[in-house]
Amino acid sequence: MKHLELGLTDEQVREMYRYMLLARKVDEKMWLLNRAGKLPFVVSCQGQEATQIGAAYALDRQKDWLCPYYRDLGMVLLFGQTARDQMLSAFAKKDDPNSGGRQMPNHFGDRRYRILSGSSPVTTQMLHAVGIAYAGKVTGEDHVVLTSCGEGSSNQGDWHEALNFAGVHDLPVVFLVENNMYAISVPLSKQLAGENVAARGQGYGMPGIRVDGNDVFQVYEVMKQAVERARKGEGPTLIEAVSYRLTPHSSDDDDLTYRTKEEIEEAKKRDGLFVLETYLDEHQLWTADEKEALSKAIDTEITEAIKFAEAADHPNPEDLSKHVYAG
Amino acid sequence: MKHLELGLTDEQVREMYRYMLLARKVDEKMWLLNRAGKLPFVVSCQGQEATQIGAAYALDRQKDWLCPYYRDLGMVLLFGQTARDQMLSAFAKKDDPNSGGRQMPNHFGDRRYRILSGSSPVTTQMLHAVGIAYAGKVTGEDHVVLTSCGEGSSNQGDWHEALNFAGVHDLPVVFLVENNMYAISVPLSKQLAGENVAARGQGYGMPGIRVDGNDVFQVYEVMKQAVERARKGEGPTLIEAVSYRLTPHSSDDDDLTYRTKEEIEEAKKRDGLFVLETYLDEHQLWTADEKEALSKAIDTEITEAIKFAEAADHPNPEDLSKHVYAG
Amino acid sequence: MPVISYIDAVTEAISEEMGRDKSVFVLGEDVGVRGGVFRATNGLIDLYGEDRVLDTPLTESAIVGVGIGAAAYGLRPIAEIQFADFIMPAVNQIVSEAAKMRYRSNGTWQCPMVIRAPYGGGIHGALYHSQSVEALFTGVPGLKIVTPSTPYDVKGLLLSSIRDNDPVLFFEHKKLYRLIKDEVPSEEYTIPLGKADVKREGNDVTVITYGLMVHYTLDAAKKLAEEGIDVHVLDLRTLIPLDKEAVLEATRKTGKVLIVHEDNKTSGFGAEVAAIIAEEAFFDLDAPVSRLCSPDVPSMPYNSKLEKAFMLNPEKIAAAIRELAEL
Amino acid sequence: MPVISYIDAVTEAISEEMGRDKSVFVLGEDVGVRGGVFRATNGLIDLYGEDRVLDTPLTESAIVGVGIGAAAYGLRPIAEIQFADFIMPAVNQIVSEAAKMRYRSNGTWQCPMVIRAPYGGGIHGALYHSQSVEALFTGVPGLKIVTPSTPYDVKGLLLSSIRDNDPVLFFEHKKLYRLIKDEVPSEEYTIPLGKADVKREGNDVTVITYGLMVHYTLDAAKKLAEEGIDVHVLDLRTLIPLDKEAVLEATRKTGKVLIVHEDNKTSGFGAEVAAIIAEEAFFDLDAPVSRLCSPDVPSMPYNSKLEKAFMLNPEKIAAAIRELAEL
Ligand SMILES: Cc1ncc(C[n+]2csc(CCOP(=O)(O)OP(=O)(O)O)c2C)c(N)n1
Ligand SMILES: Cc1ncc(C[n+]2csc(CCOP(=O)(O)OP(=O)(O)O)c2C)c(N)n1
Ligand SMILES: [Mg+2]
Ligand SMILES: [Mg+2]
Repeated sequence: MKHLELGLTDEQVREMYRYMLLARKVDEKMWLLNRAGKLPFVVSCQGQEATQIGAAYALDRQKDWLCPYYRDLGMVLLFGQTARDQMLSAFAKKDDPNSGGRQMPNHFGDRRYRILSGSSPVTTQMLHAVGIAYAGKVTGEDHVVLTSCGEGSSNQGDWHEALNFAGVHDLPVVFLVENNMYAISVPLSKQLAGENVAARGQGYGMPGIRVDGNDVFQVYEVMKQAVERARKGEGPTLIEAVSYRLTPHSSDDDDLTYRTKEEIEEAKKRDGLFVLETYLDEHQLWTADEKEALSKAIDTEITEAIKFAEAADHPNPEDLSKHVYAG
Repeated sequence: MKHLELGLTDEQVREMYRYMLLARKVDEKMWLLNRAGKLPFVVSCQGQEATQIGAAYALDRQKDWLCPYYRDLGMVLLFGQTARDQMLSAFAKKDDPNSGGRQMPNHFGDRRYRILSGSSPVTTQMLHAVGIAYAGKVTGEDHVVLTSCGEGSSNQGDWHEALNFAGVHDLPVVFLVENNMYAISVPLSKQLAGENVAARGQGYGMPGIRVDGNDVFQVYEVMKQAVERARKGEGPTLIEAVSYRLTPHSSDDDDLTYRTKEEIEEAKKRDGLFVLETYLDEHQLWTADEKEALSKAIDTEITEAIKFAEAADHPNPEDLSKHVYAG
Repeated sequence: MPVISYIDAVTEAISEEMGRDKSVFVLGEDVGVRGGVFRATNGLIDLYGEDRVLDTPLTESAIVGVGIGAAAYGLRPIAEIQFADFIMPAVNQIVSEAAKMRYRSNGTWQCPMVIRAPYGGGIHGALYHSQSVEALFTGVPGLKIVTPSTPYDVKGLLLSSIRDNDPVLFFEHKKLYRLIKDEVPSEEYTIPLGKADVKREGNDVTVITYGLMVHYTLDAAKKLAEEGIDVHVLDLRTLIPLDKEAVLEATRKTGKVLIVHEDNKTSGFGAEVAAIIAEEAFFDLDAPVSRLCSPDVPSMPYNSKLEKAFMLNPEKIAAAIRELAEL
Repeated sequence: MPVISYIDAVTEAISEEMGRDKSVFVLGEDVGVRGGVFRATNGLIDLYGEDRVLDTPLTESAIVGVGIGAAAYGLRPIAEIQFADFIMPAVNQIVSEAAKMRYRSNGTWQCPMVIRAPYGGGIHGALYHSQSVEALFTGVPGLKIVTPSTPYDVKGLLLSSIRDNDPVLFFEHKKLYRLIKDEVPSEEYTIPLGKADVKREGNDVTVITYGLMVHYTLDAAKKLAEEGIDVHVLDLRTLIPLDKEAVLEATRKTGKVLIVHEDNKTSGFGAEVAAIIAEEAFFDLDAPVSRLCSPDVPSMPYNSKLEKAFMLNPEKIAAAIRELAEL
């Protein structure tokens, strides 16, 4: 079985699935809350959970670093954030660990788990990841940094500068591009010359690897190799994981103005969450009861998270001017 | 003979040499004027003339466009600027066609010859070239745009964005990277992961070709193919021409603080100007008298250009505030 | 006369001008098939084709840089920056290139280009979808900066901007897009850049403002009229060129000036207006030149209570006017 | 006490702090082997090794972005931008990232980083090696901005900047590098950010200024003393945080204020200073708040006559003071 070949236990595969499902369900719930008028904005991970969990699972969650992007709900949950954290953030409450309600949801950042605070302008985080990797080199730490972005964002200048810098200094960074075929409404063919991000690796003297982002094991496998290379000081790796954005770009988008229902339905058949569920079923890695219980436990967790977050305090308007500068 | 294989007449080869020599001699003279305290600043083409003439010679000088960089003296001379123009610019005189004495020397720009005005911040011109190429597409013109920069500059964000944009739209641009092994004091190994610019072409869905920049014929050959592809609407090409910067970075630099005399002497043996001179000698494409006469004619041209430029008017200080806006 | 919204005035102006002048084209992220994330370019691709309504890669520096090249060639690009906050990666192209093209080439090249960007807050956009960025550019000679407040002004000023031969930053307040409707002639008309507009005549206190704050100030004025305070409201409309005569005249009118803007106070454009008044209308003043602006924090938070604390509103403006009136 | 130059004070401060604190490191173009194009980091690579004195690729956004990552991790990067004019490609990283890191993460992340950049003109640097760029940043909350005028101030302010827990833009006037020498203690000492300095006591006219213009103003003051005009000179030293108390006090001292800066007038930092005075010291004024600045053109030309026409000098400053004194 694939997972055993990769050195993953049954338990670990179930854990992977658990986090993928948690991410999916948190995300789905946010849409409901948005449509009910309770949340002004949602941006999703749906369709990319296999990529995110496959990648982050190969890291050392005790010492490695994340510079994620706004879809990486799966990653940050695996690294330690909870459904409650997400809901505090979605409702913009005081105890939102990312920003105390200052940033939009999915603008992750959490010192507890070495997740660097991110912003909205895309791709800036790639350079921060390089800086954290460089700092490790200077201070003699052996952490690895995983940073990610969408394929559209891989055309930004900062992306190029980051990969080159990391390549020149053989820094322990893994650059993950989550290719979901669209940058808002713009399809791959209009974003990317060559329509292939991985091919760019060579130009930075690093491996560039394209994998099926719906296959959590494929992502885990190449990521594990990349992490090993990085940890040994052999330099960075570029990974392009191809999947599909199953939702509109955000709750402000209407994706049927630029793609068809049929295309989306077709993509859903390859949904990585479904793929792993099928794998667990087919290899009988769980009982129907276990499966059911997992789903229920997550539902309960999320329901409680929402209740908690709704009741939680808003930030104090008097704190508006806090934290512009130190002290 | 190589040049006949490429469809170049003897006369054309002599013309190539003439422009290479003109560029070299203008440049050398500027250093003398700088050392004599007459010019505050010089930045050189020396060592890159074969690349510049080989590349520009493959263009249609009646309709194609240049977005060059500060070392491309050879290119702009071939396109129509004269020794006199260069001296007017070096002395910052009113009739400097590039900027009326406003910009440093070698900041080329000349509407007469479709050379777009350039600035000092490196690599911005790559995007302008893409814009001119796109404009041709929209208006139905079939011009090709040649834009160039140093290998150090190929790491800037704008470079990436330009190649990708041109690649997506199959635009008629040739991106020439003049790899002279240094970005001021920083050697190739610290600038460029992989130490190979051409390898980046693939990531933009375009050919990336590395040639000996000291061999004017090699450069001409790949450039000619690139221009044909571009003109036929088949898209952009990336060319990396490898040579060596024979002078310090500029008159403000002291290159012996970061490289050795021996290294420079070694490089001089491969100097493209010397290579072509040898070719002309060996294939008896000129007589000793013709060679001598050419050299003399150029010297005279430059001497007169200096005399003219020294005597020329300064810009009027009252015009300081002109041309901030139209009208 | 048709009554249309602020955003419809944007679309109408662009569409009319594209119909009239073949050299005008639109480029930006999602401007084509999707018609813009705010729908400002809705329908244009059907009317004018995808070459003239171009979906670009996700690269702001390229959007502007390619525009500059096309403008230098002779076209009239209208570049859309999806949110003004995301103009930052294009600052080098705007400040070093577009703004200086004419000056550095001694008037031989120009850059007739419009850069449109939705700015401003109060729409739950959080830190990176709410910023006022105009002050970053008002100190850069070579740029023009337009900030209309009404649909009528939008159309007239946008037509002037497209026809202008210099680079124009056209900032559209995104909260006004659908908030404000107005009578707008369907024929073409232009409003000259550099002409402020008295939006309300009054005798007690002068308010100088622009954008969304014009409306909040008019609301405040209405309320204050009942208290017997007669407010004079000057809408700058274009910040650069600034209508200095109008500013000085409005100052003389009442001798008491309040400058209001949504941007933060320190080094906001209000500083320049205040400085001009303090220098050139000093002896006409009956009270200190006051400014009411957003607090000096890095932009407004997502949480609605914090956002409200950040934003100015008619009440805050009325209070500041009242204070000045009582001096 | 040793008498050292302005640039030696830069080197000394960095070197001392690197010796004292292992978390401090330097990165930038040509800062290593070459010791910087101005030689500000000369010798540091020998003392501290190439990991702590890092020659980066030619990529300003990466220099700052990598610095941000390293700073967030816990190091104290000192990034050199080779010329202030070339800070533009890094604006997104500075404005969107460094300035907002603390605020957006509700105080959980920070960015203790210094960005050094030589600015200013009068050195035949032409349009792109002469600019004053401080005004671009003074309106961005989250940044601190330092502009020292003397070697003594350089050392004390640079040490404070390195130890500061917020991002500091440290602008060094390049014409002062070797023009000015001063007694500078070889021991460590700090000058707090946000404290202006009275460089000359006087009773007739107050000049508020910074950078090179401090010296030109002192020259003017010396000459005017002979005419019986007693000039009070306030050197702001840090623009952000601004020493407002010192500005108001200096205003009260004479009732007549001239603000002088090399940057162009419109939206230069002088506007903010004038606006504060007009708002908070209005009743102490005996004359209009005046500004003497460079003209509103896109930077100074190369031609020496044009450069001279652009630059302020002691004569122009004296004339403006005289005019104010006579009011
Ligand atoms: C610099 C910048 N420009 C524009 C945007 C607006 N924007 C947000 S997401 C997005 C598309 C991103 O596409 P991609 O990188 O493929 O990521 P995906 O959303 O598909 O995961 C755009 C244009 C932004 N956030 N930052
Ligand atoms: C954006 C920017 N940063 C820094 C500089 C300063 N600078 C001028 S030339 C140069 C090195 C260029 O190296 P390369 O691209 O290899 O071109 P070369 O000079 O070797 O031909 C540098 C750092 C600049 N002009 N522009
Ligand atoms: Mg995508
Ligand atoms: Mg080079």
